[in-house]
Amino acid sequence: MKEEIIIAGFGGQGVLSMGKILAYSGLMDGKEVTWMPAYGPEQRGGTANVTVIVSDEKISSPILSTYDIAIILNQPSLEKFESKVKPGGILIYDGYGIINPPTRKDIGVYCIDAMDEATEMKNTKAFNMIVLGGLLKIKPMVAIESVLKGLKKTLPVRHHHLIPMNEQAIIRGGEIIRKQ
Amino acid sequence: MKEEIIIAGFGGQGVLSMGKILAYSGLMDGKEVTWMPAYGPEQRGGTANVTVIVSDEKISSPILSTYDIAIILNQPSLEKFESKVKPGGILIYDGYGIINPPTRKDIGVYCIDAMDEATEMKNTKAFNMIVLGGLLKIKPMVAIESVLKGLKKTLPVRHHHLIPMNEQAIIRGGEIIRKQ
Amino acid sequence: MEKEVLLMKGNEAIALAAIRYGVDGYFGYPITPQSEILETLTLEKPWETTGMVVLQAESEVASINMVYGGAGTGKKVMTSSSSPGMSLMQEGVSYIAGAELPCLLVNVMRGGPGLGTIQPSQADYFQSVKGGGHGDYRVITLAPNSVQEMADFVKLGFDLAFKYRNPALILSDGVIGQMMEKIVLPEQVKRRTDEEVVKQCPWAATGHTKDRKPNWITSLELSPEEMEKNNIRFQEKYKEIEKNEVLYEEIQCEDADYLIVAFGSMARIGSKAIEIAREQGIKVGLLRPITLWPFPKDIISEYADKVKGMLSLEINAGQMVEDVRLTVNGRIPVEHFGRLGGIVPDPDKVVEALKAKIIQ
Amino acid sequence: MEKEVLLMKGNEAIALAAIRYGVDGYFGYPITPQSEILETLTLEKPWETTGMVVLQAESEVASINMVYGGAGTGKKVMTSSSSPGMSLMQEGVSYIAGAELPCLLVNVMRGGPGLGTIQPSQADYFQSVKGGGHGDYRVITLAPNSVQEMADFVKLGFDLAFKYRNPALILSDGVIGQMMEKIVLPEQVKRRTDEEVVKQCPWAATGHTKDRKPNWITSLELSPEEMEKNNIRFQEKYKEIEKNEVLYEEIQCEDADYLIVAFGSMARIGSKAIEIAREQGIKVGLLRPITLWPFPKDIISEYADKVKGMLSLEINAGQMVEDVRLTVNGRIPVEHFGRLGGIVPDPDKVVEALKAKIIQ
Amino acid sequence: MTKEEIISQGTLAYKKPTLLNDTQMHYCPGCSHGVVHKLVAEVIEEMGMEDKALGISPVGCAVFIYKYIDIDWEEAAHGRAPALATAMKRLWNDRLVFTYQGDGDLACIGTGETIHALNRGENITIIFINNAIYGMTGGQMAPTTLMGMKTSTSPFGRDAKLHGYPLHITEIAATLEGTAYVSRQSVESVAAIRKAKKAIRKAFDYSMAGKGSNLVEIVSTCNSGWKMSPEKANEWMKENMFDYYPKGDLKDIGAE
Amino acid sequence: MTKEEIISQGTLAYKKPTLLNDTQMHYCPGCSHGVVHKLVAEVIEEMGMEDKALGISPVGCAVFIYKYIDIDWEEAAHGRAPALATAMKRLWNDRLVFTYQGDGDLACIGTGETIHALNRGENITIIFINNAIYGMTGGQMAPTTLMGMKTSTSPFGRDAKLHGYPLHITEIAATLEGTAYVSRQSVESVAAIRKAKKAIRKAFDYSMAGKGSNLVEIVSTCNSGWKMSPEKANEWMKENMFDYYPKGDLKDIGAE
Amino acid sequence: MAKIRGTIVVNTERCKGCNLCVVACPVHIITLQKEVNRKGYNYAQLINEEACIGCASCATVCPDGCIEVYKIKMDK
Amino acid sequence: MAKIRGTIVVNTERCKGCNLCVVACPVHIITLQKEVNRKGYNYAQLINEEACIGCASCATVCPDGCIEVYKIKMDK
Ligand SMILES: Cc1ncc(C[n+]2csc(CCOP(=O)(O)OP(=O)(O)O)c2C)c(N)n1
Ligand SMILES: Cc1ncc(C[n+]2csc(CCOP(=O)(O)OP(=O)(O)O)c2C)c(N)n1
Ligand code: SF4
Ligand code: SF4
Ligand code: SF4
Ligand code: SF4
Ligand code: SF4
Ligand code: SF4
Ligand SMILES: [Mg+2]
Ligand SMILES: [Mg+2]
Repeated sequence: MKEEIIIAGFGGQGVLSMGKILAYSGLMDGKEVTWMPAYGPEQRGGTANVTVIVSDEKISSPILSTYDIAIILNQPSLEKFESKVKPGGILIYDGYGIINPPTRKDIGVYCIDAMDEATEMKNTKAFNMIVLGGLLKIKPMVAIESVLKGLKKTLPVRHHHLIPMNEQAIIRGGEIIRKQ
Repeated sequence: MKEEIIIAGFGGQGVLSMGKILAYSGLMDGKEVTWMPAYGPEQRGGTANVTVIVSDEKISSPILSTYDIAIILNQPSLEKFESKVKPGGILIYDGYGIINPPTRKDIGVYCIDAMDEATEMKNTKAFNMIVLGGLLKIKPMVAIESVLKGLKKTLPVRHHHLIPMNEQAIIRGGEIIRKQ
Repeated sequence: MEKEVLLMKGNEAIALAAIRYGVDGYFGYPITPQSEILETLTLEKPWETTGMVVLQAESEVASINMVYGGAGTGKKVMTSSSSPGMSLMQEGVSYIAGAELPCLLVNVMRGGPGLGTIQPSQADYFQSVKGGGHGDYRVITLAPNSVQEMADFVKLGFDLAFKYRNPALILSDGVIGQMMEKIVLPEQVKRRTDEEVVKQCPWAATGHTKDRKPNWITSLELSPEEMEKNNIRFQEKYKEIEKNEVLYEEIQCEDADYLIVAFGSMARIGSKAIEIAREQGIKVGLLRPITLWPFPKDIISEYADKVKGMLSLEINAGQMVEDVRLTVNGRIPVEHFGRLGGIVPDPDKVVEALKAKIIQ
Repeated sequence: MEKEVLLMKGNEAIALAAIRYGVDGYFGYPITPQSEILETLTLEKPWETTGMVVLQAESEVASINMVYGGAGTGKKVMTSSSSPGMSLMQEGVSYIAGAELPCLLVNVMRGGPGLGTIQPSQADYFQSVKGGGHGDYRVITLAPNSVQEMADFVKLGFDLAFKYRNPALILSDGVIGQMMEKIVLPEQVKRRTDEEVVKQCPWAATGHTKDRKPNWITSLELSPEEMEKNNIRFQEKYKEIEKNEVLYEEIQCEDADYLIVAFGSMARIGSKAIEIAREQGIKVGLLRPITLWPFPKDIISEYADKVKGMLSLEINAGQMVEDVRLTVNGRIPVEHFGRLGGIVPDPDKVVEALKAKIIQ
Repeated sequence: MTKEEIISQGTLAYKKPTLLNDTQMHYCPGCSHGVVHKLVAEVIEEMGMEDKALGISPVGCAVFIYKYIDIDWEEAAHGRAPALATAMKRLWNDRLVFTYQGDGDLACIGTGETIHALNRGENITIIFINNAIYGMTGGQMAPTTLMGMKTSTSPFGRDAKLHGYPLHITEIAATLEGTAYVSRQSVESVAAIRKAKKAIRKAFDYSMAGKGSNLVEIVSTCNSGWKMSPEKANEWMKENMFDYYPKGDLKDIGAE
Repeated sequence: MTKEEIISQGTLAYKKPTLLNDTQMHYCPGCSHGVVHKLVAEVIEEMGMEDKALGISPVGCAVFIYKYIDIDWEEAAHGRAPALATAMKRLWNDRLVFTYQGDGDLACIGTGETIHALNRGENITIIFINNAIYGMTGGQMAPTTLMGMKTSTSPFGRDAKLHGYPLHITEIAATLEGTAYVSRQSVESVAAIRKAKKAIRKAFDYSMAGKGSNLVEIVSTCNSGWKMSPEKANEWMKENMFDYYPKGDLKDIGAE
Repeated sequence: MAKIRGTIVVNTERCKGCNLCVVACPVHIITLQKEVNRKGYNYAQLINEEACIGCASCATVCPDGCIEVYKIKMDK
Repeated sequence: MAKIRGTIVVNTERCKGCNLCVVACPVHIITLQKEVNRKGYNYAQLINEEACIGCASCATVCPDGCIEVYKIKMDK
């Protein structure tokens, strides 16, 4: 198993930490993982993206030019990365802020209204987890327990009470993701 | 013809300019010349020395480890350079300030009391020229006219009236130099 | 916490490893892509735990001279920067080498020349191994290719630096510095007491006690005869290091017809490339120099008699390839492949280059 | 005054030649053994005659950045320093190369590393030709071996710098800088007017007129794709220079069995050494690279097929010898001989080394 | 009256200076840099110096200012803009030469170049954006960071014992014999912006008149680095920065 | 009473400090450096800090001070002594860490390091030999060179238009929050020497007491660079330097 | 007396939704839109056309120069 | 009353003949020798043994620390 994933969106959307949770989940699952952000000032107020690889084997390059899975959270990122999904790969996007949806036919395109859902749940912090839940529904590359275990490891103890809420969000994400 | 000369003494004794006059004289005589000072802070208040080469042919290295002629104006320089005169070479020293005179037998050793003579001539600036005169007496490597021509070139016009005095000093130097 | 597998950036790993190794002082100035080293250190507050000094200097010139000052007292001190900042340090590095002091430098390279780009690069190879500063000196240069090695080479670097009283450099790049991957941190070691430092470093400026001559930390020697002696001593030391401290990794080299030589992040691309090539039936191995200086000449020279050609894979316009060529000395073809300006080549493209430049 | 033969130091020759060549600005900081360059300029007061700007900067870092600023406006600007000062300039040099600006640098080398000694040395060869700063860049490097060439290479350096919009460096040493010998100064040329500069340098920052886009002098490019394009452009330029601008001198090479390769002051020692060797019946020639970068590869390669061995003669621990070896690529033995720390070797000793290392 | 009528029949009361081109600036929303860019562009336009202005951009968030203001520019090495400016002005006496620098650039790594260019009385202007932090590299401590202020390299607040004291480089500049005009301004309100513009104009005028070197500090916000909304950042600046960095003219040889 | 009797029966009224060893100093006859060396050695002896003192020598004529005063030393890169001192003091809190620097070293190439170390309040002392010239390299202009003064790089006299103004770095130091004691002294007479010694003592005491950073400027002569006899140099200094560089304590937080 | 009417034109694609114009407007007639522009920012818009006095405060403080202000003197 | 008698010992090989002690002596009893030492300097010497009051001015100003001063109180 080896999944090469790009997550891209605005700086404020928690793109990097979503990637981090995914990577940590992989770690908990005993997998090899790499997490490689696009870094630097051009990210300022603009787009942010991170490449996460989860694999059973040692990972060579953490930087990729094409991906198995793209998680796209804004229009500029869609424009940048749609073409870089490998044929047969997967693209998941949040409808909020996407004016022109993806058009490729040779990949699996999924839509998840995580932003709306998070607003509805009155918990914008759940946004991340909803998207992640959607991803894991379609590609169960790590067990949900591993995600929660990872959260436990990374969250400070005083935030551990938030874990059940995160679990809910993951499950909700799995429910609302839909093929375009 | 090629003469490799070291001139060494205290900083204030005009060692560098003596070398310069000699080099300029060579130039006037149509010779190849190089002038290479030992430079830097260790010269400060201490000893100064300059290597002058006058030659009919192109000169390779301006830095030497042995010399045909050494002109020595103080005790530390004598200690440093006596051994570096080539066998058969020449060492000229001013008795003033030399406590232990040179001892080598395989070179021609000459003494010139230029300091005393200059004091007597009431012209300490003539010191240089007296020594030079002594040297040219023993090794007439350049014509005295060339020295004067060189002086004319290098001295500002307002100092040209000093040239006859310098000529005198050169001649005097030739007179007082003596084999040790 | 022991032996716990963590996930962190290469930069963070360096910072945490430095604390655990008992480093005495870090002095640095922010620059992308390595600012997390200083940031992690300030967040960890080691001055409250191990007593390590952490200071944001006013510039890279100040940083390296703080390192010079600290190293001269026998303490374990380090700095980190990225390419433009490293250039500013070259005078200081030359002084440190000339004064024969141990210290650790970290360069998380970015694309140049000039302000360039903040993307990964390996274009400071020459600067690192040939001496970007003036004079004949060498810096022990370690090239980690994983977050784990970023942490491990802190100890390795300091150990070599102290063994030879010579600066050591971790030469990394934006890929290794910014990526997160698995790591097991070394255990916390106690920092040496002042008394231990005095004892271990009798050459250091720690305060002149009656039992010895005053110590002078200096690179100055106006007498050329003495200066030559110093230089001869340096050169002999460098030969010792070349003899004793070469490190490299061989990946599938035993049966190889061709060799890729690559260091740091490029060695990871290279290892992917040899997988692809072997799938295509091309028997290629990867030789990864871990020490860039001393360069693994002997092993490369051995392979020069076994393989048909070598490809030096670098994110630059061809630098290490010169050292490979100098080693191979004409026996087999040696070519370079790389991308420039911060672009990391694809493994496929490496295989293509191998075919086009070496195999054809 | 025309064609008058004068006697002066190499450093003075550079200063006077700069004024006569119509240089627009000199910015420098004192350091032995090259302070006479600035001193001669201030004594000559060219600002009252040609209008040349002469400024003692607050440091070498400031000097090189003044040069960067001035060069970006299309003016002919230069600086000079010696080894430690050159190390401090490496970031700036990398910027200038990255921004593709023409300028002239002068390094009158002294012995390192560190504060070292003020005696002559050639130990900054690597720094000069491999890039002491970060990134893949090259500096056109000229090595004068006489006071006359110190003067002549001011023009040569600027001409090449402007032809390729690339920094040029006169790499000299304490011998050539401090010695006096015969020289004929070039004739005074008129400095370009501002209008001429604007016309000749449409790329320069001279004030944005409506007929063109604003000019940006920068080495920055955050997009790796664009940065790679820049780097490829640089590399192509460097290839052009390597093709067109190689300079060297051959002395008694026609019938040579062995070759000494030496530059700058060492080439003078070398020419004496070949005299001595030929007296002893050894047929040896001298190949003097005048451009150290671009390195005279073709001619050395030719001789590699003719002679039995080469000796690279340098006042350092062996630097140019790597470029000779890279060129020869194993065909014949190539060895190094030199002294260190400011000591200039005797011609006799060179002959001995030739016999011991190459001929035996 | 409809909007369209007002537009077609009324007068244009404000428009960004045309010298500030249409390229989207890379700054974070609400960053002070943008306002100062407008002022610089306006002043150059008003002086009619579009074809004579030579700007020097720093290494810092304003590194790309050259993309936004349509004059000729040089992009300096970190901290060295005053050295570039020195040479440029000496070589081109009739040009308007100015630098635009952040606090890290000017008051930290570039301290030497700043002080010496000012003290030599180079006829240049330094526009100094003091946002008390390293914006571009992600919010590290600057020499101007306030006591107790949290940054990514002083995460527990600036502490004199560990980090020393805020540096008042503008006050130092005012003591230097080479300076002609030294002023400290800000751009959080319309009134402040007007004053800041006047200060920049005076500095540029003095540069061109050969009166000496000029420094205009703009006490600024870096909402990203400070981790506040732009609004909050302005408030915080007023409440905290102005005490450390009092506004007004520190030196004006024309006023003497 | 004969000389021998006075020696054998009387008391020793003055002797160079033993910490100043017997190595011949390389300075020109009459150079101020020598006097200050004696004072530094005397103060360290009096404090009993021979085994705790860490000195940092500059690049400048005093580069070899380590050969003369028998404590441990580091020889810094040109201008960077305060950076070395910063690290050394932070790593060895109970040591007496001081730098000894010339005006070129400290007020020119090292401006940044000087100001930042002082402003961080490093508990160090900087001994600053201001001889208004670059002695070691042969008498070039320094930032502290007086107006009109001739040097090898201002052979027609320092001219504000060409070279800018003398830099008063000690005055700047006094304005920095990190400094504890800032004083300007000289060593041309017995009285001046006594005062200078007291200032050095106070600075060293404050360093050890952790009060902050300390700077003692010694207005000095460089008779070689000035091309005067040592005597004349002292006279010239009194007549010309003291106006530019007035003597006395500029800051003393103990006195506040 | 003459009354001044004004209006503003916001370059909504250039706007970064920083809210500074909103705060600066003396008559509180600017808000940020719920919708985002292509860069993802909630851009500024005038919500009360009638009340604008054309004072240009909004435009003056806008860091990105996104606002043009027009005004006209109306004789009441 | 007690009279103070003093004397000085000059390290003549260390002396650089700078003349500063000569100038500093309040009773003008030091001069430079005509002879030079091994370094070529005309070194300082006391010319009036009787007059020295042991004030140590000479020694204090000597940059090279060449002078030792001894003194003794003599009851007249
Ligand atoms: C020599 C060097 N050191 C460090 C850096 C990294 N760097 C880029 S911008 C910056 C600081 C910018 O801060 P400031 O000058 O305050 O500008 P701001 O971004 O706050 O406007 C630093 C340290 C660099 N590019 N070059
Ligand atoms: C980086 C560098 N630049 C320049 C020099 C040359 N240099 C040596 S000493 C010196 C100036 C010394 O002047 P100052 O600090 O005033 O000391 P002084 O000799 O007057 O006591 C200079 C420029 C150097 N060694 N290193
Ligand atoms: S980081 Fe700060 S200074 Fe930089 S653009 Fe953002 S708000 Fe402005
Ligand atoms: S050059 Fe000046 S400072 Fe240096 S030793 Fe001589 S007198 Fe002293
Ligand atoms: S012009 Fe004035 S009144 Fe109109 S919207 Fe802008 S700030 Fe408000
Ligand atoms: S001030 Fe400008 S950028 Fe900010 S919200 Fe208003 S129009 Fe948009
Ligand atoms: S001790 Fe006083 S009186 Fe005696 S020689 Fe010295 S200065 Fe003169
Ligand atoms: S002061 Fe010292 S060095 Fe000078 S003459 Fe007197 S004894 Fe000699
Ligand atoms: Mg800032
Ligand atoms: Mg000085």
